[in-house]
Formats: sequence, C-alpha cells, structure tokens
Amino acid sequence: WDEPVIFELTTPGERGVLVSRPEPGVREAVGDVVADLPAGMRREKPAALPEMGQMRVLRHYLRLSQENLGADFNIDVGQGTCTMKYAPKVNETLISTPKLTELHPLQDQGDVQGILEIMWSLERAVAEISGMHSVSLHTSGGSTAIWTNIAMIRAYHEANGEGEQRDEVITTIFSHPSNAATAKAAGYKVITLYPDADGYPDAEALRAVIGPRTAAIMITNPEDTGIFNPRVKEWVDLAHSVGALASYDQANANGILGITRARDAGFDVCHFNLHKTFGTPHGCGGPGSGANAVSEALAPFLPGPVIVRDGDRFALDSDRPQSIGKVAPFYGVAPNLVRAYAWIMALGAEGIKAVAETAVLNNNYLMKKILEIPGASAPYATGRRRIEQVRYSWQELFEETGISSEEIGIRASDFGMHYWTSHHPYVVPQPFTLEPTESYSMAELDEYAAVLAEVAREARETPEVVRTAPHNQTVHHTHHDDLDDPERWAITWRAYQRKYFS
Amino acid sequence: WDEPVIFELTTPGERGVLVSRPEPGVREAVGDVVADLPAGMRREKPAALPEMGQMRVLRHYLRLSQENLGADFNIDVGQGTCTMKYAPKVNETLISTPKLTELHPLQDQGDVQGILEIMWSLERAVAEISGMHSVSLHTSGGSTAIWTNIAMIRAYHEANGEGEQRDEVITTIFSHPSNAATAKAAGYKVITLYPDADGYPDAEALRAVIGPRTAAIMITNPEDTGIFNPRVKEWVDLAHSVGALASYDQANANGILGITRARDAGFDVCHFNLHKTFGTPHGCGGPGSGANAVSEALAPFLPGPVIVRDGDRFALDSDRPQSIGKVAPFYGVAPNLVRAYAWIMALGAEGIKAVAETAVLNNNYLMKKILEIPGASAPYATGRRRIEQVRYSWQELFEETGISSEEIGIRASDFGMHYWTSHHPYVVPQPFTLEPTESYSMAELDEYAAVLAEVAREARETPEVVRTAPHNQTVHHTHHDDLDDPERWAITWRAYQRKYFS
Amino acid sequence: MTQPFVHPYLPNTAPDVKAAMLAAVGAASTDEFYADIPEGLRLDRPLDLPAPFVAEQDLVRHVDGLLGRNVSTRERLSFLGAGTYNHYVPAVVDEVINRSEFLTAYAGEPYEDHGRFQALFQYQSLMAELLNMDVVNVPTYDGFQATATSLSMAGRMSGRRGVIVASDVLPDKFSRVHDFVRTNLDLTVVPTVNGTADVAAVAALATEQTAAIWVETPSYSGAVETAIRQLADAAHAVGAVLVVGTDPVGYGVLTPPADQGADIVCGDIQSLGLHQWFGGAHAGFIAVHDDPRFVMEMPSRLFGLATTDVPGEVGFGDVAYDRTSFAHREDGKEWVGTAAALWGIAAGVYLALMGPQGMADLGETLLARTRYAQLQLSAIPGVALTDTALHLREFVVDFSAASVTAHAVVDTLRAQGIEPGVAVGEYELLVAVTEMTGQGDIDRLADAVASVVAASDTADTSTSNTEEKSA
Amino acid sequence: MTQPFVHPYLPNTAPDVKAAMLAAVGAASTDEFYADIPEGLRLDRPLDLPAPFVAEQDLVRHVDGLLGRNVSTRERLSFLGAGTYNHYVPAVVDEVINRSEFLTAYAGEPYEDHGRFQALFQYQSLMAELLNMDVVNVPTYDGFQATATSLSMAGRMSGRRGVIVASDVLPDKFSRVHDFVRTNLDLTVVPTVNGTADVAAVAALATEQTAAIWVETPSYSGAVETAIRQLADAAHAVGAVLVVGTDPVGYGVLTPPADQGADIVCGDIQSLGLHQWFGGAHAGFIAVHDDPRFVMEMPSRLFGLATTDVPGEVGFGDVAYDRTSFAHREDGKEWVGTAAALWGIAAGVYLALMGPQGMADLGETLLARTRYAQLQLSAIPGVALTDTALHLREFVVDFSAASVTAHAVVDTLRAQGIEPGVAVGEYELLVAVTEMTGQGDIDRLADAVASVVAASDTADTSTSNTEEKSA
Repeated sequence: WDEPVIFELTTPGERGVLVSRPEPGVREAVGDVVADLPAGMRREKPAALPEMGQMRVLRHYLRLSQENLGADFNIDVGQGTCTMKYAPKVNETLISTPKLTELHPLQDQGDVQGILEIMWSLERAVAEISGMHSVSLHTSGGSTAIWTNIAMIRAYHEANGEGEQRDEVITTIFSHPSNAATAKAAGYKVITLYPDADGYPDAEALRAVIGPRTAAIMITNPEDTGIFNPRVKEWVDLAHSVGALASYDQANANGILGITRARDAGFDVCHFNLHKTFGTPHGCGGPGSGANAVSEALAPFLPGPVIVRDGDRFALDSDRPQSIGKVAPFYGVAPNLVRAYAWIMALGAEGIKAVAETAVLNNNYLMKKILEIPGASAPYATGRRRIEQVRYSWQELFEETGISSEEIGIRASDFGMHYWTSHHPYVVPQPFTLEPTESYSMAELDEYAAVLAEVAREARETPEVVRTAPHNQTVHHTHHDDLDDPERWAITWRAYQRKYFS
Repeated sequence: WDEPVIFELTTPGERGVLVSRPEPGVREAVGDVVADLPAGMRREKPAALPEMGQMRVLRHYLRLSQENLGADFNIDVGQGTCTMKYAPKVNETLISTPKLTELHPLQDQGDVQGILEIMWSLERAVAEISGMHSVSLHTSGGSTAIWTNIAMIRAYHEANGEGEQRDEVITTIFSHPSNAATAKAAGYKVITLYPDADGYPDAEALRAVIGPRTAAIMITNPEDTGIFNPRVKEWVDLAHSVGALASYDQANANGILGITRARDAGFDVCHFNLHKTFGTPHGCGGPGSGANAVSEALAPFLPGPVIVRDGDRFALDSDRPQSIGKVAPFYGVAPNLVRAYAWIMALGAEGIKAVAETAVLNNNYLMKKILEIPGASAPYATGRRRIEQVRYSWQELFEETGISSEEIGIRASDFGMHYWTSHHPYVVPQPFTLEPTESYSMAELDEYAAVLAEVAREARETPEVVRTAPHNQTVHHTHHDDLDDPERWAITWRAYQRKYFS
Repeated sequence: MTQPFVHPYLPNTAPDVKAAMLAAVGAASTDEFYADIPEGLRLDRPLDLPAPFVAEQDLVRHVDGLLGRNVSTRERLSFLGAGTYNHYVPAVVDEVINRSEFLTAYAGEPYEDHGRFQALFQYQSLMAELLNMDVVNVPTYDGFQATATSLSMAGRMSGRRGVIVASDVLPDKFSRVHDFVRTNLDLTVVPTVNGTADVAAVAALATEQTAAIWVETPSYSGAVETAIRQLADAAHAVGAVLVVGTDPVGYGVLTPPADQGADIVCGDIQSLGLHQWFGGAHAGFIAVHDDPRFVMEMPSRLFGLATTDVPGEVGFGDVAYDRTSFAHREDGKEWVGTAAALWGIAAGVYLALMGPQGMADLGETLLARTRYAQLQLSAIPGVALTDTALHLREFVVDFSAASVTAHAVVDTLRAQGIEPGVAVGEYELLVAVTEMTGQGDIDRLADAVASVVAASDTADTSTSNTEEKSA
Repeated sequence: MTQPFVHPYLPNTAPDVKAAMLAAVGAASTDEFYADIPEGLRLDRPLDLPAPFVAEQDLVRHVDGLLGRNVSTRERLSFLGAGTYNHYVPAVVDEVINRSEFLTAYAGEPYEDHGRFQALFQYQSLMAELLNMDVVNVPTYDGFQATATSLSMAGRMSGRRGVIVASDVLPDKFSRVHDFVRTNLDLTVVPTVNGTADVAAVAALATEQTAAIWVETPSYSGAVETAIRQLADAAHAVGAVLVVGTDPVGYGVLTPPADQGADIVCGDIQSLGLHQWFGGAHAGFIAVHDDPRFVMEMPSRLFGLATTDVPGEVGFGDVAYDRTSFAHREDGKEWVGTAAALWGIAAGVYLALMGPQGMADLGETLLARTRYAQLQLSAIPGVALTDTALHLREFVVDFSAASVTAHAVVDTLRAQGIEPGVAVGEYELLVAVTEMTGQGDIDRLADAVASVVAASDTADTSTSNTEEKSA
C-alpha cells in the first residue's frame, strides 16, 4: 500500500458512524441546547476532521497495520532491553469480555469481586517472585513505576525527618535512564557510576560517593549489558549502612525469575514491567503496567488504595495516611493485570523458572552465533556468560567499512527484522543490543543471526547497498533533519499544511 | 514474507497447545484406555502433523493472512457476481459472545429464546423483502439453497402425483450454473435458453420448450449481465399455465431490494445468498447462508424444523410430514443469521432501498468510466442502463494486442486489485464482470477504473509487462499445467513429497 | 424524510457525491436505472420492516439484548452432542480466522490470494496426515453433504444404485442423505448388533448391484466400528467401495479407516477447532486415495501445489477444475459453490497447534473420560449401558430398569443447570463427554442422575437385575 | 517431574533442541549461565505459586470463572463517571487496535514500523483539529500525568513556583498532581462559586510568582468553565500561562479552550473510543501551540512528518528527540517511557469515524441528555442541583432537603440494579449521563430516586422550599 495521510481521504458528507440522538421527549424538555449555549461557547467552525464512510476508515487503518511489524510477525530479538516475548492470544480472548471491558471502577464492590481477586492474586504472585512484602499494581508503565519507587523513598525519608538531608540518588550508567530521570524529577541530585574495566558496576566508586546525603541507590541488575553484578548485596548493605534505601529496577528480570529475588539481596523496593517480563503485549508503546513491590517497612507508603482480603471477600482500603496517594486513575491497567495473571497461571513456578532458563539459554546461544560474525564483538567481561541480553558492538566493522550500526539496522529492516539503534547511553561504540527472550526457537535465532551476518557481508562487499537502505519498505530514506528544526518540524497535519504549503 | 509450507517448520518435541488430561481419579478407574484398545484399533504411527510452538503457528498464519487480499483491503469490485460489500465490523463484535458461540442446538428451548427470536425475525424480514409467505434459513450456501429450491419443487410435484411426468427444468445461460447443476443432481433433464439479440432472455425460446414435462423454470433476474428481464412475469405466467413452478435465483438481488419482489412477479420459490446481499463476510469461500422463501402452497415442503411464534415464546416445530427433511445439521449458519439480521436492522426499509439504489448508481457510474477505456465494451443492450453489475468484454483490446482478459486480471493484481477471470459461461468473449455494490466511494471507483485503463495502456504500449505479470506478488508465475495431470497434481503435502521427491 | 439519508455503510449517499455521480452518467435520479422493470412489478410502498437502529450503539444494545436472553453451555453443564460437540477451541484459531484478510476475502486468484490458497492447501494436507490419505477436498457444507456426495460418487463410479447402511446413523443425517441421493441410490439399512455393524448380515447383502457399504464410526451412539477391514473386504469382493463417515477427532490414537481398507472417508470437522455456534458451524470433508477415478468424481474444489518460474518456490491453483459445475454447469459433478472454506482454515490451524502429541493426548482423554462416564453412570442401580462396544465421546444409557423416562431425567437435571444429554428413546439418553467435561463434571452428572433414579426408586422399587445389564 | 517440561510458550524446552543448544554453547546445563549470581542469592526452592493450568482450556475455565463473578455496567444501569465514562466504542476501533500488527509492536524504527508512526501522527493531527492547536504529544499515561506535566512545564518555562487552581478538581487527580509537582510547585486552591471559577478572586491572586492558572473544564462536578478568556487574560497579565485540563468529548459543539486563550490544554482521552476497563484504560494528551518554548518542554515523544528521497512521499520520525530522557537521562525533560500509544491509535480511529458531524452530534446529545437528567431529577421534591452552571455529562444533586443521604440513595438503587452515581458528600451525588443513557434510562433513574425520596418523605415531611433550590 501507499496509504495517504487520512486527511487526504475526506469526502464531504460521508459518515463513519452515527451517534444516538436525543429523543423527541428530551428535545421537547430541553429545547435547542446548542443554540442556547452562553455567548462564545458554541464552536464556530466544525472541527476539520476527515469525513469518511466506515469501510474506508477501516481499510485505511488495516492497511496501516500491515505497514507495521508486530512481534507476532518477526523474530523480534533486535529490540534489546524491550523483552519482546510472546503475548499469548488466549489472554486477549480472556480480557475481551464485557465483564471486564464494561466494568466501572466505582461499582458496588460486590459486583467486582472477580477482578479484585485477580488483582490480589497477582499482587501475591509478584510478592513471591520478588520476595517482597507488599505490592501495588497501580502504575501504567515501567518508568512511572520507577517514579513511584522514588516517590515512596522520598515519602519514607520525609516521614523519618530526613527529607531535607537526603538529597542525592546514586545510579549506574547501564541502569535504565528513567532511574536517573525520575530521581531528578523528584528533586534529587543524581550521581551516575560507570563500570569497572570488566564491565561490572564499580563498587569502589559507590563507596566513594555514598553517605548521609544519599537517599537511595537505584540500579538495574543484570544491567543492560546482560552482566549481573555479583556484588549486588554488598551494594545494598552499603546503602543500608548509611541509612539509604536500595531500589531495584527489575526491567531486566526476565532471565532471573525463580533464580534470585530482590528482597533476598536486601532491596527495599523494586518494580517489574508487566509488559516486558509478564507477557502483556507492548501495544506500539503502551499501555504498559508496572508492579511496585516493597518491604514491610515501606508498605505504608504504597499508592492507594490497596486490596485487602477478608475470607472470600476482597475490598479496597483507602484509609492509608502515609500513602503517597494516587499515581494514576483508579487501580491500574486492568487488561494488563488480567493478562499478567493469566500468563503466570499458564506457567506456574516450574514454567516461570523455565522462562528464565530458556531466555538465558537463547541469549547465550545467540551470542555465540553473533560473535562468529567478523566485525561483531561483546564489550566487557569477555568470555563470561550473560543473562538475558547482550550489548554488542560493530566497532570493528565500522572501522573497516565505515558502515555504522544505525545503517546496519536500517538494512536489517529490509529482511523483515527489527534492530534497535537507539542505545542510550552511548558508551559502547556502534552498539546493538539483542535480547532473544524465551519465545523464539533455535531455528529462528539462527535466521536472525544469518541476517546480521549477511548485512555484515554486504557492508564489506557492497557497502552502497547498506548505505542506501531501506530498499524494501513502505517509505524510502526519510529526511530526519527537518524534525529538529522548529521552522520545519510538522507535528500535526495542520502544521504541515501551514509550513509546507502556505 | 516468503512463508514456507507449514510442514517445513516442524521441530520435534515442540508443542502448540496442551490438552486437558485425564485426572488421576479417572486414570485409576479406567486404566490405560489406549493400551486396552481392541487389536488393530490403536494407531501405529503418530500422525505426521508438524510440531511447532504456539507463537510460530500464529506467526505462520498471520503472515499467510497478509498474503491474502480481503475485501476490507481492496476496492473489491472486480469479483463480479460475488457482491463484495462491506461486512460491518460491529456484526463481528455482536456474534463473538459465548451466548452464541457456546450455544448448543439441542439445549432447552427456554435457554435459546434470543437466537430463535432473531431467526424468526430474519425469516419475517426475508419474507417481506421477497413478498413470499414462508422462509427457511437452514442452508449454508447459495448453491445448496438452489438445491433446496429444486428439492421442494420435486417434492411438490410428487405430492401432486406428477413426479414422474415432470422431468425437465428450464434455465437460461446467464443464470448461475448451480441452477442447471442442482436440477441435474435432482434427476432432471436441463434445458438451457440463450439470450435474444438484445441480450434479454428469449421468451419465444421459452414458449418453444415449455410444456407438461416441465417441472420448473429456474432463472436469475437480473442475469449476470446486469440486464433485467422485463418480461419476467410473462415467463412465470407461462410456467404456471403448464402446471410448472417458477424458481427465482436471487443471487443478483442487491440492485432491486425494495424495488421489486419475487412474489409480485408470481414466483413460487426463491432464494437469497445472505453472504452476498445481506452483508455477511465471505470467509474465503464460506460459510455462506441461503434463505429459501416460498409461497403458501410450497410452505409445507420447506426443510424442517421451522420456528413458530406463540406470543413472546419461540419454538421449533418438527412435525411437518411433507417437509423435504433436513438440508443441513440443525437450523442454519447461526453466526451468519445474526449478522444478516443486524445488517437489516442497521439499515431498515429506507436504508435497504438506498443500498439497491446506490449499488445501481455505482454500477452505472463505473460502466461509464469503463466504457471510456479504448478496447472495452459491454455486449448486449447497448446504451441501456444495467442493474447491479455488467459483464464487459476486452475483445477489441484482445484483437488489437493479443492480451487476454486473464492476463489483464493477473496484471491488475499487481495494483492491489481483484479481477475475476473465471466467467462461466464463456459466451461473452474476453469477459470481465464488475459489480461495485453500494460499498465503494466514487473516488474508489475512479481508482479502479484508472487501474484498468492503465493496464489497457500497458497492453498496447508495453504488452510484455502485462504478459509476464505478476511482478509484485508473493509468488511468481505459477505453472498450472501440472494441476490437471494426475501424475503431477499434488493435492496434499504428502502427495507432493511422494510425486516430486521420491 | 426531509434530511438526506446518509449511512456509514453507503458512502455515496453523501448528497454532493450522489449528485455528481448522477450528473456524470446523465441521469436525473436512480429511478432511471430501473427502466427495464415494468411499473406493475415496482413496489409502490416502503418495505414493511421494523424501524432500524442506524446509530451503531443502539444496534448493539438491541442485538445484545436479544442474545442476552440465551443461556450458553458455559453457564450450563452440558453433555449434549448428537452432531455438534463442545470441544475446546484454542484462541489462536479464532485469532487467525477473524483476521480481516481471511474473513472478508472470497474467490480471488492464486496470486493476490496466495495466503488463502496456501492455508486451504495446508488444511487438506494436515487432514490427510490425520486420515492417512492423499486427497482431501476444500470443505463442503457439512458432514451430511460430504456423506451424501461420497455415496453419490460411489454410485456414479459404479453405475449401481445399492447402498448398504451398516451402522447406526444420526437420524437428521440420514434424512439429508436420503433426500439427496434418492433419485440415484437406494439405501438399505442393516440393523446393528450390540451397537456396531452386523458384518455377516452386511456381507450377505452385498451384490453386484451394490455401489457402496456405508459405515459410520463413531456411530450415532458413539460406538466405534472395529470391523472396518471386514466390511471393506465385503465391499471390494463385489466391486463396491467402502464409504466411512467419521469424526476425525479420535485419530490421534485410533487407526484411521484408510489403514483398514476404506475407499472414501468423509465427515464433519466441527470437532476440530469450531465452536458450537448453535449448530451453525459445520464443514464437510471427503478424503480419497490419489486415484483419478475417485478424484475426478469429487465436486468440490481441490487446491494443489505447483511450481513457479522461480526454482524452489511453490504456488497454488485448482486441481482438475474441469470437474466442476463452474466449468460445465449440469455436466459437472454435482455442483460447487460457496461452502465452508473459513472453517477449513480453522481446522488447519487447530491441527497445526495440536500436533501429533496433542491429537494423541486428546484421543486418550476422550477415551478415558468416556469410559469413566460409562462406569459412573452404569454403576447407578437402574441405569444401564445399551451395548458393550468401544465408545468414543458418546454413549447411550437406558433408564428403563429404573422406570424413569429419559425426558424426566432431562427435565429434572435442566432445573439444576445440567443438560444431561439428548433423549433418543423413551428411556434412552445419548450422553456426550469431551475434554471440556472433567471428572468433577461427570461426577456431578452421575450424582444428579442417581438422585433422580433414587427418587423414582422410592416410588417404584422394581429395580432388580439392572446391574446385569451394565457393562 | 520425570517428564520433560515442554510448554507451548517456550519452543526451546523441546528436549532435543535444548540439548543441541547447550552443546553449541558448550554448557552442561542452564545453571552455568548464572555463574555471576552468588550462591547466597540463589533461590533454593521452587517459587511458592499456585499450581498452573498448562492446558489452555483449563486456564480459560479458571480465569473465565473469576471474571464471571463480575457484574458489568451492561448488566446494571450505570450513571457512574468521576473520571471513567461509559461512552460507546465503535466496533472498528477495537478491530484496529486488536490487530496483531499494532497490538504486539513496540518501538521499531520509522521504516519497518511506518504504520505505527503514521497512526500516531494521525492521532496527534486529529486531536489537533478537535482542539484547534498545532502540537499534540504521543499519549502519556493518563490525564493526571498530562496535567501534572503541563503544570511542571509552566514552572520550568517561567522559573516560578506558583499555581492557582481555579476549578474544582477530581480529588484523585489533585492527589496525583500534588505529589508529582510538590518539589517544584506550590498549588493554591481558589474556591469556586456556583460551580465555576471565581474569576475575580483568581485574578487578584495572580502575581509575578505565578507560573500558571489551572482550569478544569468540565470540572469535577461536570461544570463547563465559561470564563476561560478572562482567566487567560489574568494569567497573561502576570506572565503566567493558562493550563486547561479538559475532556475533549464536547468540542464538537463547544468552543475549544485554545480559541479562548489557553496556552496548554491537557487531559484524558478515555472518552474517545476506550472502554471503561475498570478504570484501566486512560491516556493523557498535552496540546500546545507550535512555539518551541513550549514544545521543547514536553517530555513525551512527538512524531513528525518528513520528506523522503521520493518527491511527494511522506515519512515520519521523532521531533526534537534531544528533549527526552532517552537521549539525556536526568537532563531530559522529566522522562519518557512506555505509556499509552495504543489508546492513542484508538482515539485516532474514533475521531476519524466520528468526523465533524459525529462529534457535533455527540456534543449535542450529551448536552441535551445532561440537561434532561438535571430537569428530571431536580423536579423531584427534595432533590436540588448544587449550581446553575452549564454542565456537560456530569452534575451534582443534593438530597439534603429530603434528608436522605447520598449513600442511602446509592444503596437503595443498587438493590434495583441501578448505579445512580458517586456519592461525593453526605447528601451530594455526582451523576453522569452519556449517549449510552437514553431518555428511558434517565426516567428510570428519576423514578427510582423519587421513590427513595418519597419513602423518606413519609418518615420526614420537612421538604418545603426545596423547589427553589432547583435550577
């Protein structure tokens, strides 16, 4: 397809869907409510939305869908750190009932016992998986869950009278950037540590900066390199020794489920991304879901309300004076919570551990295949196993051919593959990160590695083919320079019309 | 995608879905039921089905789906006679409830009142649209509905003691072939009439063959040429005058809904294709649904059971001694019946007439566009309006360029268009049939006509481009000769393996 | 109406567009297009239909309200079968067949509709592995039609009229088959013995006028025919063919009829990934060996694999299209038309998901649960099985010794939310169990039946000797 | 377990494959991969989780059973709002967002994920037309976050701490905003008068320390702020900005805030094509004019249109990516992460289906039904409206004159299958009507309320003067 932007498809007078109109009895009682609007309150010009028959709207979006590469369609190991795993179709069937879609959060609690039980059970499962005491499922994404971690930490220190004193947060460069960003947004000074020569987080560096001003350490483990910090408990103990808290970003938990737990290493608070680790679909970038798990000491600070169980009855408890309050409307992204619950219940303890072990097996198998490609390397911790992903480098290939990792990624798309070129932080040169998860078969991993090997071959033998990619996509090479120029950027169709055609 | 045949994707040991297994208590009670099978009854070798993880099965079929051109994706006017109209998505939502999917036909009638009421109401609507007395919705396709027409006619004549005497059925060449084929299958000799010079069914020819041996005339009107037989009532009267019945194939009813009715012209029996005229989706070729409508005299012969209404209660009546019996399991294709009911209720009398008028407007508009293309013509009834479709001819273009209609169709697919090349009967030379229905906008009809104009231009200017098409499809020119050779045809993967690789 | 009628399904009802199109074709109104329809045939009033719900939300409320009056087998505990079965449909099956690309396609050509051709070719191929035969058709309407056509094929091939019906056949199926074939074939029913074919009687009846012996397995009562080999030999001895009507759900563990001499195997695929749909989701298969005599008698479309201009690439197309009524009208084989393709795609996805182990597990589960249900019910005093044959999924219990009618059992259990089965005689009940009815469900059924019988017992204690009738 | 664990979600648990992979990497078992995890941190027991349902059919039965215990607003007559609304979702919306291509994609690049970029760019553009502003973000989590971020933007731009809260704000939203901004901003609430902003009081409070005036329309009580122009003038007079939190559902007929001087317009799009989902389907929008000062403060992704190597073709990409925390960690603007993209696509489809006329019709229906409900309820002796402001969709009724508590009304009506609204005070009930609650539904509510009040009347007849409080 070469599907136009939807505004180009308008035909005056066409209708896509009709709306229920006021009944004659209502009209008689209320008169002309639009004409009666106060001065200046009636919209003068109709909104310039397109006018289209229903089938044309449908056709437009179905064609756009076919121009999009979902995880169901490709060997989606190239979006490293994203944990692209199978989102089971049965879970979509399960949630598509009016018993969930048409449930209002303020209904009589007697009418919502099913969803409350599911949410309560999911909290308990996350508590067991993390080793923590209490869980909240309110947040609707990973980064906002990290925000919730720091918001609870802030409230905790304030409750202890140390809110003013503790104004620093320590993180590592290979922890997700949201740890740094949310801490900053919460008012903290951020200290970022870099790895030691072997790629492990530098414990000596931590020792040098931690102290009475430290509110928390906020770290990921394994980090985005796929390297597990073996001294993590030492880090946590160090934090506790100065009165700070330890916050664990479990975005990379997929390889350690059932193997090791946050609380066992002493962490006070952690979060999971249900849309990564627990198999809810990524939805083009959300809705996600975060699960915040905390120790008993931090439980009073969890967002409210919480679900309480009394025998077979479940209820919402809002009477929690130390809570940080609401972090989102109502009680979390219900469709994702049901999906995550179903995912856990389809696998059980044995299955969840098999998820981790298979993800790690896949990762180390793929690493072997990738490192066989001339020009590819895996910086840090040479020869060591990795957990669930690896941050690789094309530096050697780049030095030899001048082809960058980004160019390789664009060319890989011609083979129907994703390849993640946006590798914050830019510490590893010419980086690429592969995370095969547990969802792809050996044959598929071989196929993915073969594509990268082929592109690397092209980079050497026919570099122009790589440099001028894409050759096989809906659109051709796009001029991204305009997107940073306020005079040229066009964030909406109306702005495009104004800037480019008037 | 270049998606393999599914057998090539097998990996020993993988599982796609697990099945509920006998509980320990069951095993204890029944022992090893497989080992205990009588001699020779236990399958020796497992079925050679592929072994695949769930996500890979899904990915395979999703990719195949993207290699298929549904009506939702294209301007589907090229499958003439098929009535490719919008199948509203809301109807898919409506039927996807367990209240319908998990209903068993032999449940307590008190538990199935909703579906019975819908079916009863749909029968009444079809009766009104056809002018007939009684309706059965049991058949699951158009051709089997035509079979049911002739089966009822056969039973009627038998009941009147004329079963032996009346052994001939008369049809016309531009009526759907199933009229001839079902009559033959029911034991009748088939007489086929050809059109007069103007393309109208030849009334004089009818007069010449009709008589005491005639069981029925079975005709379509408008015929597949889009031409309405203005003397249709004369035909029906003639049939009645010799004691024969008149059966109306309403496959082409889309242009005359609310305009003229079968019973008003005197027909005794007719059928509609719900998957054509009433907006149920075509499903790659079924399930369809047929509706048989009959006069009061033929009502006792309808397939059984029928739905009867008693106040607010609906029940099934099987006590019908003259019924031809079952024509299909239970009571018809329930999902399609609900869809067709919803389609009618979304439109109402005014909307249904607008469907017909719009379909006819679209058809005559498109005819104007097509006839502007050099080399295209519309044989018969020159200058007359057509109803809902037109059978065109590329004969002039073929004579000029040697490019056949079939080659044009294959090339049209490169532009994302369907184009129906299978135009039984082969009376019109180099035929193509376009039926735009009411579902496509003027802009889309213009686009379709532009594609044919472009292909016609190519046929003149760059005929090799047309002759070597497809250029833009999943597969390349396919060798169809093998498909008619018993030594080479491969109707299953196992036959292909055996014939081509052993 | 004074307002113009504009409907979301009808883009060209937009007034400006409609006017432009009329102008383009030089018509004053759409009435002109109907010039060929005589005035006397024109309907001079609006159709008398209920007021529509043009706003989608109102339509949904209306239809949902009607469907909401149904109570489904999810809300009841159901042991209903008799042709439509409550098997589990994996979510992936529904996902695939509800894809717009498949749902709304029709009859496109092998290039732009490559996916449809491949999906249906795969369906044919997967069924072929399950049945161990080389040729399977694109689905026809249902198992009734598949069987009627299979017998007709036998008649056409042999020029004979005789069909010996060896098994108990579902009455509705028999009705359909009979009305379909009666012009060309004569059906002779040989009563079964202990639930299955009376092989000696059937063999004795077979003559040079016999076109086919027709076996059903599982039969109407769920009995599995174990003497197919002998029946095939009897047919072949007189130059007839053996037609086996079956449900393929058991062939993960059971020997396929082709391995026992069947010539044509046919039936319904509703068990393979289709919901119950109030009995409205059936599709018929016909399987034969790769013998042109048989293949050329099949009326349905057959999709075949073919080579293309690119070495190693495979394409698809119609095999022997000239057989069909599309090609030759009344001179084709019966007829072909829109039948049940989407259900075939569903069954293909189902078999791909299940794989050999899944079908084997399913077969075992069905055998085990069936046997368990037989044991539990026949252990109730006054309740007996009607035969000792091997059963798959269905069986008949007899309440005559308890003097309780089957209808009484049904009525009483329905009041408890249980559909115990289909009454098939005054005292006989046809009970179906599937992988969806677990041990707990079967126990609940047995307990409920035991209560009914016990209650009757109190009134009428003449239940001696009933144990002996149990298997 | 002795049997190998093979799961449909985990292809490489197939024993042969697993062994081959281990061999390829030279590992004896998967344990080797965990060498970096110290023994003391290793969990030495299985997780204590409930027994799983590995057969899909058993999982479905389990989860369906749990969800089956919910009673939805289809089965109740609901007038609940307070942040989540029962609007109609056209079927096409669900069809599109449930397409696997959209549902399972994530963060691919503009080439292979062209469809996602275009769909979200179109969402931005369609919202922009409805709001009459040039810049709209890829959705953030919800309206709470959108508002918190909008106020923070005002603070960052101005370097000031003061925010004047001019309207009644949903308490949960206020909670979220407060905890989010409290390090950087001080919120000062100015009580409303007759349901809407006290313009004079707000203007009097605005100073050089004011970063923003924050208006909510419709407010917590459903009141539409009609003095946005004056509030904008008051803000601009002191160099502050006007932040308007809103629900865009009414802008088919109501003047968009941008036309009245708003600088930042933000809110939630749940009303535009998202189901209620137990309150779990929200997404936030932030709209600004095309002014780099504002744009560069937005933390969310912004998809922009760009030219390509092919003249006339348009591609898409990230606008000003350097703003984000992806690019600059703590030096980015707040943060960006997985938020609510799919809901944005849904809202885009919704607006495309509705078109200008659909949104106008919807706005009129909402205004009319709201007014009708106000009239019907306030006509009941003892029931009064709490203000005379213009309301859209929600309003508060006061039962104090009838001496009936709001909770008593709720409890009594729930017993009749009606959720009459949210109790927001001892005697105050927040009632929401939408296009889904027709005249008959509203009449049913009014009748039920009248009965409760009348019953109370019998006990306590002091209901004089209540009529005067009605609007």
